[in-house]
Amino acid sequence: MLDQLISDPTAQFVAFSTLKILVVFGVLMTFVAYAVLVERKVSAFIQDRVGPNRAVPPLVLKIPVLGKLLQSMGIFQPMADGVKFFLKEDFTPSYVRKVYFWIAPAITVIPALMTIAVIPFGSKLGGQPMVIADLNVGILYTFGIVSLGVYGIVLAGWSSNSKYPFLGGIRSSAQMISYELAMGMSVVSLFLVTGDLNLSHIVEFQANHGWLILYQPVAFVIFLVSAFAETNRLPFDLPESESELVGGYHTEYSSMKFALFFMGEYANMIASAAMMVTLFFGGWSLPFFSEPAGTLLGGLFHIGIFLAKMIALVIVFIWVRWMLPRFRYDQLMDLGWRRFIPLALANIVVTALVLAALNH
Amino acid sequence: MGFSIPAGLEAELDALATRYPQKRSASLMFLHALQEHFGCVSNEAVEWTASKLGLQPINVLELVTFYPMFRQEKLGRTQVKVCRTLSCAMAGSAEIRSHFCTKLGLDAHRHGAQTTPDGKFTVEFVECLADCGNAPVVMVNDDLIGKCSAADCDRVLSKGG
Amino acid sequence: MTKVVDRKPLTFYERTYLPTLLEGLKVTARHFMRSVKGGNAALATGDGYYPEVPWKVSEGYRGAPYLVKDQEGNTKCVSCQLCEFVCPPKAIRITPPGPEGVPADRPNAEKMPREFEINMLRCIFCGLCQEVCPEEAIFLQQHYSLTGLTREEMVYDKERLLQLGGVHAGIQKWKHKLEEAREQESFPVKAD
Amino acid sequence: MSNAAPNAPAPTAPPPVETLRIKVDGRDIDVPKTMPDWQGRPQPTTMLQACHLAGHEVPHYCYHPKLPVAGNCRMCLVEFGTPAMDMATRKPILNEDGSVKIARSVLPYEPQTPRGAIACATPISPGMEIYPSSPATKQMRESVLESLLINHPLDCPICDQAGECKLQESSVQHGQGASRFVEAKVHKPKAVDLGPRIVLDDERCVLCTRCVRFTKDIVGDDALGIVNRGSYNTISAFPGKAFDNNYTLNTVDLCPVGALTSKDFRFKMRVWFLKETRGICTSCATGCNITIGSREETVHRYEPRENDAVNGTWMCDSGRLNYRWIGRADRLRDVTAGGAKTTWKAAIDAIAGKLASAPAGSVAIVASARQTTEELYLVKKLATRLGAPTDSVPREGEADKLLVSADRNPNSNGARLTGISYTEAGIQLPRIADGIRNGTIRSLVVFGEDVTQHGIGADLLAKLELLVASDILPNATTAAAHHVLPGCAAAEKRGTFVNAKGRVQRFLKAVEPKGDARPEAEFLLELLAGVGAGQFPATAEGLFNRMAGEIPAFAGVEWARLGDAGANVAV
Repeated sequence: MLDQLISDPTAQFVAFSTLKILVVFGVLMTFVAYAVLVERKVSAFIQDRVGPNRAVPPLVLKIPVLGKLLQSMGIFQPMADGVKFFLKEDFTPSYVRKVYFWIAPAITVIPALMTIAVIPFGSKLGGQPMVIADLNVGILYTFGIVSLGVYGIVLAGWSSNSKYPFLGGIRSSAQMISYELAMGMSVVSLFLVTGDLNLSHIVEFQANHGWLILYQPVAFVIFLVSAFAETNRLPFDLPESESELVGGYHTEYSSMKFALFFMGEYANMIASAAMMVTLFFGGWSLPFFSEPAGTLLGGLFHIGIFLAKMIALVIVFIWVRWMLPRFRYDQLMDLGWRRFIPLALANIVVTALVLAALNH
Repeated sequence: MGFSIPAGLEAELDALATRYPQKRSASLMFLHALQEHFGCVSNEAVEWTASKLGLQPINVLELVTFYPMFRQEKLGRTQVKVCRTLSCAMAGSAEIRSHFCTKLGLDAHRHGAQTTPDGKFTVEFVECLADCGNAPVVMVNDDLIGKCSAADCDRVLSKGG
Repeated sequence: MTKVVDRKPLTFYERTYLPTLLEGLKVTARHFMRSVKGGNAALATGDGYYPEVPWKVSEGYRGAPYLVKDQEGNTKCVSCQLCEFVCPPKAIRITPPGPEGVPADRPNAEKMPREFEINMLRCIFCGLCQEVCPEEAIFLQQHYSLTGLTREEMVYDKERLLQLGGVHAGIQKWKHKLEEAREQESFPVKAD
Repeated sequence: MSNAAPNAPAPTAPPPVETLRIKVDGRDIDVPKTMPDWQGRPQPTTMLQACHLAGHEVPHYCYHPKLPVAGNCRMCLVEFGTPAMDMATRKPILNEDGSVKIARSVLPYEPQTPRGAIACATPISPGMEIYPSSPATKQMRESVLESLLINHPLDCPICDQAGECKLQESSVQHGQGASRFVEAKVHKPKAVDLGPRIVLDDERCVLCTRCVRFTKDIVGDDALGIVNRGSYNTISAFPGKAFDNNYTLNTVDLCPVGALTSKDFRFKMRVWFLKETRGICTSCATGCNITIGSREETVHRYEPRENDAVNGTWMCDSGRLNYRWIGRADRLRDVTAGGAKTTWKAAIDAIAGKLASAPAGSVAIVASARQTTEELYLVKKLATRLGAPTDSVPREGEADKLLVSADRNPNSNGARLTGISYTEAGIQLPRIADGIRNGTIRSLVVFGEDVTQHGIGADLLAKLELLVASDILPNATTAAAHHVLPGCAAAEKRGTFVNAKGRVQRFLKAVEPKGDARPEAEFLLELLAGVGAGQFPATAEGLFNRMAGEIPAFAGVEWARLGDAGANVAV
């Protein structure tokens, strides 16, 4: 019975997929938690501060040297944050539209997590492809899911029934729509080059032909900036903008509902970084290490490469935050519609022409 | 109260009041007469005058406090008035007054007229005595002493009292 | 005089926004690296970090506003209520003495507050109270660590403010007035 | 402001006013040749009045429109000029362009120095030019102010006048930034107990003598004067004589500086915190217009508000100090039924039920002439519905020749006009008492009066089946009442009073009612609805207009047209 089940390809697929989903989800949530820590630490270092260095569970300090080090690195801060979020009063104001108010955080966080499904985060591990869903239309799936994320923010803003969140929601919808176009068009040129929509194939293409950033630097710039805008990161955090909208769409949220928005933002950031690694930086491949792994160690090494690249990009996200002031709303729109969309279109045309010329 | 007006004086004053078209015009004459009789114009005298002339006491008090010739407290038998207007001040009237004060054991820094406890002397600053050419000028009772010196002061003190 | 500074036209490269961007990245990276190497500003200027090592405030630091007494231990405040009026967050609340209230504890000032409360939770440490005070009776002092477990506890009353405020030896206006008046003495001055 | 009652005889066209053409600050203006002086008699218009008409306020201390002109503060000095006259030909000298040459007033023998005139006492003459903002005028003001401030103690922080002090205001507008006076100031008596209600600080005094003139010429109590001379000038009462008449506190308002302050208001609240509400004094039938100064639901003082048709700019001390009870701790705060606290809904429902089922003629209502006209109108509606006899309680005292009326109820005429009391208030009270005694009257509704003081003793009240008392403070009647309904002071509601001369005046709400208390009109509306007497407008405006439409005496009067000064009705 068990043997049969093990040998059955469908059962195997189900088992491995479940395993992959669980592991990826676990890793992603850990990354989200520690991305917050990294954000706080990097911010602190950039601003000549020390950042979180207090939280420590009992007894850990008893460990010589290491305990103190872990504490000063703030390793336990995300745990403390998590506990804090759970223990905070979950306050629902009387004037909100309850159903939408409750559902909005979930709508924000779920698409952010689902994006990860199509990302090939490694080559092969024990014969299994290191991607949850190896879709032929992977990138279309991603864009479809990502564009759902905006509903969470818009709903949150609208259902809060108060002014700041409403403004935040409105801004968010306009911003998301604007930059999704530019983002979508920037990757079109990539697919012209690779001739495939499957992300795993794109990574393989890069493993064989070199990273796509070398082929499409303009597309990368557009994609990078649009990713900032899509994830509501500075300098495009207009939907939140603490200083003018006191938090924007999540002003009225507290406790775990707020935490979901928070997680959504960081999950989005990680997903964007993963997507960029996949599209432009050769995914799990390195220029000298591009064959799909045959051994377990090689497979793990590829996953490591992927994660390292992703973390580097996440740090760039954080780094940029402390460097640029927030865009004004009209500047944001101007950049999106009048610069990036024409640029992306031109990029497609040029790429197409060049490819046509080469194929001749 | 111990305030009583001799019948003769009262009759005299009543007659005086009729000489004025308005009764209140007699106030100054009343006050002069009362001061002459009592040596000063006390609050009782003010009230008496006011009731005689159909005024409020405060109206009469205004007069008494305005004119320097009216006194609210009894003066000493010898009144020393030191001029402090410009010529005399420049000629050293302040020193003259403080000389009197120190000799009589009075406070030279005090403002206004001061009388010795035994009631013999009163020393005060007054405005111009109209003998600027002989500054500093001191008036002792009704006698004017021009170009007053410390010796003159001592002579006044030894004579008076 | 207005001086007009000509703006140089930007080159195409500059207009792409990239050079400033990279410059910014450089600045932040420099600070980041310095912090990583341990050249942290807090460590560079002090002996350690805040709760363990109290922060040394600079001379002109403006912390919590407290009431002060004069060198003779009398309340300086005369309850003029200008600070209450000027306070932007309405943190100050004064109960004036009223007709039958306590007279001032120093001569000639006639008046002092019956109660003087500052809600430290509302206070924004703007210093307007100090600026407006005609009596030099309230000062923003160096105390920056205000904590409490209840809201009520954070409303400091007159006794507490005076005790925390200490002594400010300034000019003693009312005392001098009284002395001046006593010297002239021909008019009795109601005092004490 | 035109407040003539519409039913008064149409005013005949006013005789044409004789005017003079003068120039104020370079602009031509026609001003009346004469204007009323402090007693209302026509007197040649002064430069100060002319400047006022031209929109220039000349600063002043001693001048007050309702007091004789003294001209001693010198603050209103202005530079002026008159048409130059050729002494020989008695003809005006003309400029080259044909206009009349103006000779600026200068010092004799010193024609470079402008000579100002005190605007308050100098009459205008044809062709005169006044320069209220010329550099010379400014300099004169600055100098006068500096002189006034030489001996001023500058103790604004402890001065009650701070915030409404002319000296402060003028110092800001016309003063110099710093004092040049380095000598010791002359010190004068401080905190002098001038009378039972007045404290005098002589150091702050600018010797404008407004208080002296007021008490002498307006009140006729010549109690104040200036003693001593020179810089020792001091306002004073005669030693041993208190400054004590019923109008002393007006001198506090009059005093342009903080010399005279009210003992009642002393150190109580800084004036800039006070919210000012237009009210009417409730202490007698004169209905003096007042400004209620309140802060955070506490009334701090009453001040007279100018209304020449009623009180001029004055009010009596007894009325002014009659406000403390509003904040008294023992105010009725709770609606009670049988001594137990209940809700308004329950109480009104219970009372309305009992009253509606009471046989006609078994209910009597005692209202109060301290209630607003609108409330009395509603009470009358209730009485009509129940067939109840009504009356109000008369309250008599001594009248004086200035303001205080013999009738101590603020709204006796309102009670009369609404039909609560007959020509004479109080004549129904014995009949109501008899009714209770012989058992025909079994329910009594009392508003704002202690009927035990007015012929319906506690023994009679004990016989009643239903006693409803609405009042503000507890008394024997509320103690005996089955239902107590807490009501509001005039300062806590809006409404109108009709004064002794038939002037309808409205007053506004200054503070919130205490506890559960509500304006009587509010629960009367509910009571009326409860007994089936119909619906009435819920606002004071609506009620007043409805009442004015029904009662002939109020014909043509509207809330909105009452304004701040009121309107006359025939009484």
